[in-house]
Amino acid sequence: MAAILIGFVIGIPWLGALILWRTNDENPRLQHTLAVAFSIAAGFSSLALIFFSSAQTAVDIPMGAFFGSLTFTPDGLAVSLTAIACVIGSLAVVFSVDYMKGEAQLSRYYTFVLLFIGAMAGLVLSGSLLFMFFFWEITALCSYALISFYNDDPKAVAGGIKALIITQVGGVGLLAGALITYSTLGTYQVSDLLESAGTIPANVLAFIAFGFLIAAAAKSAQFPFHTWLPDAMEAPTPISALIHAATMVNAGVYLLARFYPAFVQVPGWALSVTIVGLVSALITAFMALTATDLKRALAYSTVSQLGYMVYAIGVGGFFASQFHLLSHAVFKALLFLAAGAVIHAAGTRDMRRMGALGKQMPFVRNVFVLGALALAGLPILSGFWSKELILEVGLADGPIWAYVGMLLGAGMTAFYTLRITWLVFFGEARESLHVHDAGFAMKVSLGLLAAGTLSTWLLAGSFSGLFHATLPFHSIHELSTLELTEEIFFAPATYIALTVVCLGLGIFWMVRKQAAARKEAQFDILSRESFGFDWLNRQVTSITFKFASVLQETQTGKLNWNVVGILGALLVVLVFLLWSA
Amino acid sequence: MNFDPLNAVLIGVVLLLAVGFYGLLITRNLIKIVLVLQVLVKAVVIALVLAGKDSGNLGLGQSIAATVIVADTVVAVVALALAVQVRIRIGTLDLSKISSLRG
Amino acid sequence: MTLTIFPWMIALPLGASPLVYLAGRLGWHRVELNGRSWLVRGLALLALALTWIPFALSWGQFAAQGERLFFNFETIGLQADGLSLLLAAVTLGLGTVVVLFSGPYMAGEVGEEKYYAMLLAMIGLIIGLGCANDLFNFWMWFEAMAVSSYLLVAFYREQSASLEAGIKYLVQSAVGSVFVLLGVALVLGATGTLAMDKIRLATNGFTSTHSGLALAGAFFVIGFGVKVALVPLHTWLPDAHSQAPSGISAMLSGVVIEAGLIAMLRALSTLGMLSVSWGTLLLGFGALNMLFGNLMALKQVHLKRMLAYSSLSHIGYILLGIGVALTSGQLAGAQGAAFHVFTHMIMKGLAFLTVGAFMFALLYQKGSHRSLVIEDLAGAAHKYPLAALALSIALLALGGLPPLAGFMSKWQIFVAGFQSGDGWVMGLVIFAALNSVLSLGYYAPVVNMLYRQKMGDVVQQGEAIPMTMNIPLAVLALAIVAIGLWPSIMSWLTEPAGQAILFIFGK
Amino acid sequence: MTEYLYYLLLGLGAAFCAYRAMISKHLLPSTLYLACVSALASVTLYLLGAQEVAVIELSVGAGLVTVLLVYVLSVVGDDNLDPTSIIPKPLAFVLVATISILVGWMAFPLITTPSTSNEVMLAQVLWKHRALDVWVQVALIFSGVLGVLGLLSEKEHKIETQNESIPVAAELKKESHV
Repeated sequence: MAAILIGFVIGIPWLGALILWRTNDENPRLQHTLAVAFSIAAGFSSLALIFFSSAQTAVDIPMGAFFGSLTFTPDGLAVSLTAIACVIGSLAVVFSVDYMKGEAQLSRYYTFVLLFIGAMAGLVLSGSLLFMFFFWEITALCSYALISFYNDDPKAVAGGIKALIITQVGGVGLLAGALITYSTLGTYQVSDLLESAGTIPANVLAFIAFGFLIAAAAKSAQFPFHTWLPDAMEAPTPISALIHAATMVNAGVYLLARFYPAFVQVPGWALSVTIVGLVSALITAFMALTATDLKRALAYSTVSQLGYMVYAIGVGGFFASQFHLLSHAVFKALLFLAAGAVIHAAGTRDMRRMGALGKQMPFVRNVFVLGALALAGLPILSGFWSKELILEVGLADGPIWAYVGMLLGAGMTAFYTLRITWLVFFGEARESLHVHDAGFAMKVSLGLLAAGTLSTWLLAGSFSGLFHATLPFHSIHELSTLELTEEIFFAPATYIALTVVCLGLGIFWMVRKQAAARKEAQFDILSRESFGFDWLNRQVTSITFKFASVLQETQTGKLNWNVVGILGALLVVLVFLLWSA
Repeated sequence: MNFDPLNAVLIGVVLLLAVGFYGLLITRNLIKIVLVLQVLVKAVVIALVLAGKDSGNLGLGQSIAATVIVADTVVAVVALALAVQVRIRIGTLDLSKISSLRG
Repeated sequence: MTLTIFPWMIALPLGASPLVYLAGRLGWHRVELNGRSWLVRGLALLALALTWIPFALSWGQFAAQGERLFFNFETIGLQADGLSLLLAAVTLGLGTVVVLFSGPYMAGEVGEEKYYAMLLAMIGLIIGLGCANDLFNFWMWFEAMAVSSYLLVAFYREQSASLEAGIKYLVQSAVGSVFVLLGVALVLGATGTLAMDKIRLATNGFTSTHSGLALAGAFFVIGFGVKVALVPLHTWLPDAHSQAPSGISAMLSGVVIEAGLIAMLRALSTLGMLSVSWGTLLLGFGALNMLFGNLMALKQVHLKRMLAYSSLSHIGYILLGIGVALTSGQLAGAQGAAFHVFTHMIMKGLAFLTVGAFMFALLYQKGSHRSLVIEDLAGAAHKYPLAALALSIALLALGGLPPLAGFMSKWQIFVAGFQSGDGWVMGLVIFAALNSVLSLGYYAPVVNMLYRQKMGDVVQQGEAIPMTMNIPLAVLALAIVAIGLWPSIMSWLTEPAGQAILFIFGK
Repeated sequence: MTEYLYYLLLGLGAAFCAYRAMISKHLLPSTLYLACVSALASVTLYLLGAQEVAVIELSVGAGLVTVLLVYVLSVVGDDNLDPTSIIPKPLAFVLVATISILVGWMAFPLITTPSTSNEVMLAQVLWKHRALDVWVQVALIFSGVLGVLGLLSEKEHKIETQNESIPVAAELKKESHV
């Protein structure tokens, strides 16, 4: 049964992609209907799959020499992420019915959305490193295609290529890790790597571990690869919600979590993960403080929250990290989709031009506030529990300086979250934008996500039970939701964190009048430039192009020089032979 | 110094090759490039016969040398036909002017 | 005693070539232009279709026998091993597609019958090159193949650029062939024989490094290297590949340079104990090719020229696989290289043919013979959905994205690199992977351009792409996806080829 | 020793003629010098014992090719040649000299005192033992003839000639997408 359901969660969206690719753009109703039908079918299959989760490999297809076997393992980690991908995917598709109304090239749009959903499910379910990489790259391809969806806009094209190149560079780390695994163990199977990690020589294992860390950092837009995610915001907003907030960017965290038991023995690895998480969480929180573009601000906050998850893994809080991943996926998708509704209605992404929109779109305001409170970490919303859990683990097992940093980050999160909400929905109207509230399809998906934001934490107990039962290498303790709430309720870390969060909220409340009118300072420019990392990216690009220009001079088009090339090569070969003999 | 006569032939071959390659580098006229290629072919023909003789297989060396002469004459003819077309269409045989394709 | 059938793979296209020419020239003056077109292209297609029969039969024979097939013709003969059959499959496969594609593309051109005759001759000669078993005979095939391609490159002889590309190609090939002959002379001088198996026996007797043989090897590397387009011997390639008719660009890029590579390997393999040096050398050239090809392609605005430079980088990947096979005896490397030869044929063939289809629809029908620049394709997907998709698939496959064929063949080469356990080689593999990423920097903008929402003027005024052109494109595109999803589908072809590479080098 | 000198002189002579052919300012003398190279080469071949090849070289190399070249010259005319080369001459000289020395140094040990040749008739080797070469040669000549026909036939292609030069990549502005 599990095998059939796995076939469904990958096959249904891909079949849908195939069919939608063949549909005609003249008939958008059909396209919307088909996309919604396929994605919802995938969503239900993924939910059904949860009940068939096990640590056993469900599908095993041999692919011939050097390619290992294509295997799928529906363990707890995999099925929960599959469910996130498929369910939030279907909600994003439902949202798109309103959001993408009247857009051209819907068939291309839905094809890639559905292709992505299937690939994401494949990525997390895959039990083979080769096919994990395979799906990993397909998700990058879809992400690229969707960021560049409005490809008459050079910014969208540039953002897409930037995302593609950076994630691919990181992907080389995964590739190297997978290849080293195969060449030392003779297999691509994830379970084999986890089982026999101890038998791999320490330095080889370190290569694998750090290779995967690079891949994870690039995919999850962590420091120092964090520059692509803000530029990816040129994508249609449902895509930002689905790919760049709720699912694909989690793949990096997933990778680290998946292999944590194998890599934790590598000296320095856990600390590196902690630092990557910490630095990412802090610098992007800084950037979010001053961002003026609604979607970019949310993107910064995504990187920052992903930083929390990475940090949690670094300090050993596997469950806390995955729990935060779940709640973040839900409330960040909610925030993005709500922001999408605002942008769709207002026609701008600039928060300085908004203000007091809440009166005109009360539904969107309400759900956005709900999501924002979850992001800020206020009880009893889902974000509160997972963030407190992370900080608690950090205080208990992690270095204290990292904990202090993350605590500071929690304060800043509260600050910028309130700032965004205030600038968009409250205060006085700075421009007379005539907006309307969200459409029906939008309301459906926003409402469901809002319900999720209120309630997913109730699943914490079954979540940990699932992990405990199906992840033999991770040694997860099973805790019921009640035990968990008690634990958080009585931990001193909770009150420290809550104080900091309130401090952040309070500080913004005092400066709220200046928030919109503030003049741009040096700091704003710096932070918009990712503190120099965008400059670095541009330098790399321009150096590459300059180098290429220099090389172009070598192609003179003059036959005599071409012959010089031949004779020169002969000389080099002769010298090489004499030298090596 | 070994005064085996075949050494002298080898010197001749290397010299012809050297002149040929030098010619390929400094000649700017297309017809002359074809001409210089013929010089190289002559060097090769001598080298093949020399190799055959040196290894005691003169018949083999001769046979392939004869084949090479014919084959490379065909190449020269095609090259000349191309050169004629170049002269007609581009209007020059100067290699420095036949360089629109670059970069 | 079984009948030796594989020489028919060579004889059929070669024999059909003059027939096609004569059919186009003699006795058919009465037939209208279009009728003549159908006649020559029908004959050419028939000849190639027939050639598949001996291929299939000799494949069966080879698989049943499990070792090389021989055909003795007086003292020198032909042989067919995995490598020959790989080359035959690649050549026949792409050749058939190209002839099919060329129907409308070349229809009514002056010299159309010469085009098909030369194409058939070239196909036969390449298959023959793969089967040659005697060092000099081998050169004959090589030179004949080169001669048959000169006219094809300079086919549009009214255009100065074509002539320029043709003459450069000719002169540089001729210089290369001089080097090959010098190498042959050195081998003959050192061993007294030209039969490859005998040379191998003789050179195995030389215990230490033999300077004459090392020199011969250097000459082979350089001589064949001109055809393979090793950087810096590559300078003819971007010109020739971009100026030839598109079908020929596909053949040159998908088959001819690989044929040169296989020729180089066969020649080097006779030189015995130096294989590690050759492996290192090829790794070096591979790295250079990858980087250079990608950087040069990055700056191109002409599509065909960009594709030509991308061939340079793909030769780099193939060399990487072979280099690993030679330095550490990894079957994965040899097989991966063979696999990449195959997938590169499909991918680059498809890319050139699609660009050709666009040139046909957007420019030729309008009477313009300028070359296609990337900007011309703006929004082409609206009007030409199939061709645009095919080009996107080809380009993304070349960039190494799954689930397309290029990813799997590169992966196999990378596996070999890591299995070798050599730190330098692993570094090189990472370098290759980064180069793949770099290559997306020029493939991706083209794909973007195709899917622009606004159509460019050129596309708006374009004519339709005929069905006979679309079918080959669709077939190749499907093959790319199928191989990407199921890579071992091709191992019946690549594994014997890989084993043959290791075998001839005595690994 | 005298034989050595003969060969050396022939080699030097051929190289000298080749050099003259290369530097001559007009194409006709170049052609004649090439014929000289061919003649000297065929003498060398004769002395080496390859009488048949010597004849072929003399007739094809010195005869046919010269005639062809002269014919081509009459078609294209004698361009007045600009003596300055594209490549700096010292670079060309150093490159070629280094390669020649290396090649010579690596090739010389190959020369051994020849074992007595078992004399085989050229015709027999060529036509019987190496018949496949001849067959491939037929294909090669066929390709060459078709090539020349294709390049020089009278009919024009249907497309009109375009004299616009192909735009050079570097000169076209390309908006950088990255």
